[in-house]
Amino acid sequence: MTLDVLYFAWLRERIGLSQERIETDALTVADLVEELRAREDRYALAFSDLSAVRVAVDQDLTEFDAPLANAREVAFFPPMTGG
Amino acid sequence: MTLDVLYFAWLRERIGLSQERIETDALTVADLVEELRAREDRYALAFSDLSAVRVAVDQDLTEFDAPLANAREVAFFPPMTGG
Amino acid sequence: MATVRVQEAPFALGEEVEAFASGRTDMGAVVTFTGVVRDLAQTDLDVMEIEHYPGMTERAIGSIVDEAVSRWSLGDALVIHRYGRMGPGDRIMMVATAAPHRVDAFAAAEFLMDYLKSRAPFWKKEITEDGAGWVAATEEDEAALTRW
Amino acid sequence: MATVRVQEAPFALGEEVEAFASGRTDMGAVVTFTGVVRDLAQTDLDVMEIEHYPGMTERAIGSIVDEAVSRWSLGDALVIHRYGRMGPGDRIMMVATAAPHRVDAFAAAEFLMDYLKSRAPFWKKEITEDGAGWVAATEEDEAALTRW
Repeated sequence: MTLDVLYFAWLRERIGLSQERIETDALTVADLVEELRAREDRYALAFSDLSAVRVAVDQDLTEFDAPLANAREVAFFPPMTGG
Repeated sequence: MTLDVLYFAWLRERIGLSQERIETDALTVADLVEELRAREDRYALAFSDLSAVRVAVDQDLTEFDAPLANAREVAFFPPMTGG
Repeated sequence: MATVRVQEAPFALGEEVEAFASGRTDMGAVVTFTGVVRDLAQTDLDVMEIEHYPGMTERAIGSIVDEAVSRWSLGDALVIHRYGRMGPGDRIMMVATAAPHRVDAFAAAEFLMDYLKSRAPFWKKEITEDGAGWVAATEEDEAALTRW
Repeated sequence: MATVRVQEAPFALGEEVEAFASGRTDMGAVVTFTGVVRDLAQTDLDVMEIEHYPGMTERAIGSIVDEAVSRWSLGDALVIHRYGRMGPGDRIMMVATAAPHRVDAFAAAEFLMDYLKSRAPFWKKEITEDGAGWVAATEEDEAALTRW
């Protein structure tokens, strides 16, 4: 499966990327995070405390146990600070 | 004691006056209302249901048992509908 | 600090809001409320006439504003209230509050509105095709005061 | 019925409010909220930078507005939210609601603000003399959602 993975705010800064295309067999968001963590230190660092990270699948806010079946875009970011 | 007595909204319309100067020995607002009621039918009618009437003494909202000592201006009106 | 205006003339809502919100680098939140004359289909309102009690009106609104300033952390407050004749769609009044945080700006604006409704000496008369009638105060509006 | 605009350019607050409140003979109440960049004395803020998630932003705000429309009797709603670089005193965003009655207009505006704070994908970065830092979400803002 091909996924567009997006990073925002300090996750983007820590990983050094705003977007990348990934080939993965991850079944859930949590699986995908494990894959990313295993890649390089900068990913491991960015995802070291998941309580500070939020995730959206295809632009809908969701949880880390959400399935990735049919997903096209996964985004990781800190808690939002709009308004 | 000389008092300026003011009437607003439907009290003004029923009594047919917006303001009058009255010589009175009334000790409280309630006494003043009794005096006015005794004068003429239009006053009796305007003050027939005091639950629908509010009173201000010297431009401060108060109750019917409020004393009139040193008062200069008494105003009667229905519940307010500002905003 | 606060501004209170009781006037017969219309006010320019956009300009008032723009001016009120300008230059506030210490206030993160500005809330405004505007009251508009409604034309209810069933009544076919032609004219709204607002009577007030000159002198007491300014005094009563002043006290309400002072109370709001004492209860919430406000940078500024504005109240404009018209009297006289108005037509459907005309703006009757406006309130604006500026505060460091949104919770204070909202609470103060709602407090001002609840008190202006039932404690400022204005009386509304609706003049329709069928005649004229004084708007009755509602129990709802009176009850709204108990939450503060 | 509602309007959502996510833009980098400044917006003209006074003109927006004037236009939003115009021609509403069926809506008695208009409430607006404006968010302003604060310059706190202790930090000496130079620039506020707002990042967002294009696509999801419009979608998330749209859902929040739909939810407000389903909960309260609203005639209209407007949300404008900026992204990019801003300075102290600049307006970040605004919300406006129009309703027959003030209670609905206020509640819907507060609901929109609470959800925009924590559920719309914006992130604020403060750049001061001492460096740059991402604004942390507060527990207060998260807790504000539980009241709805």
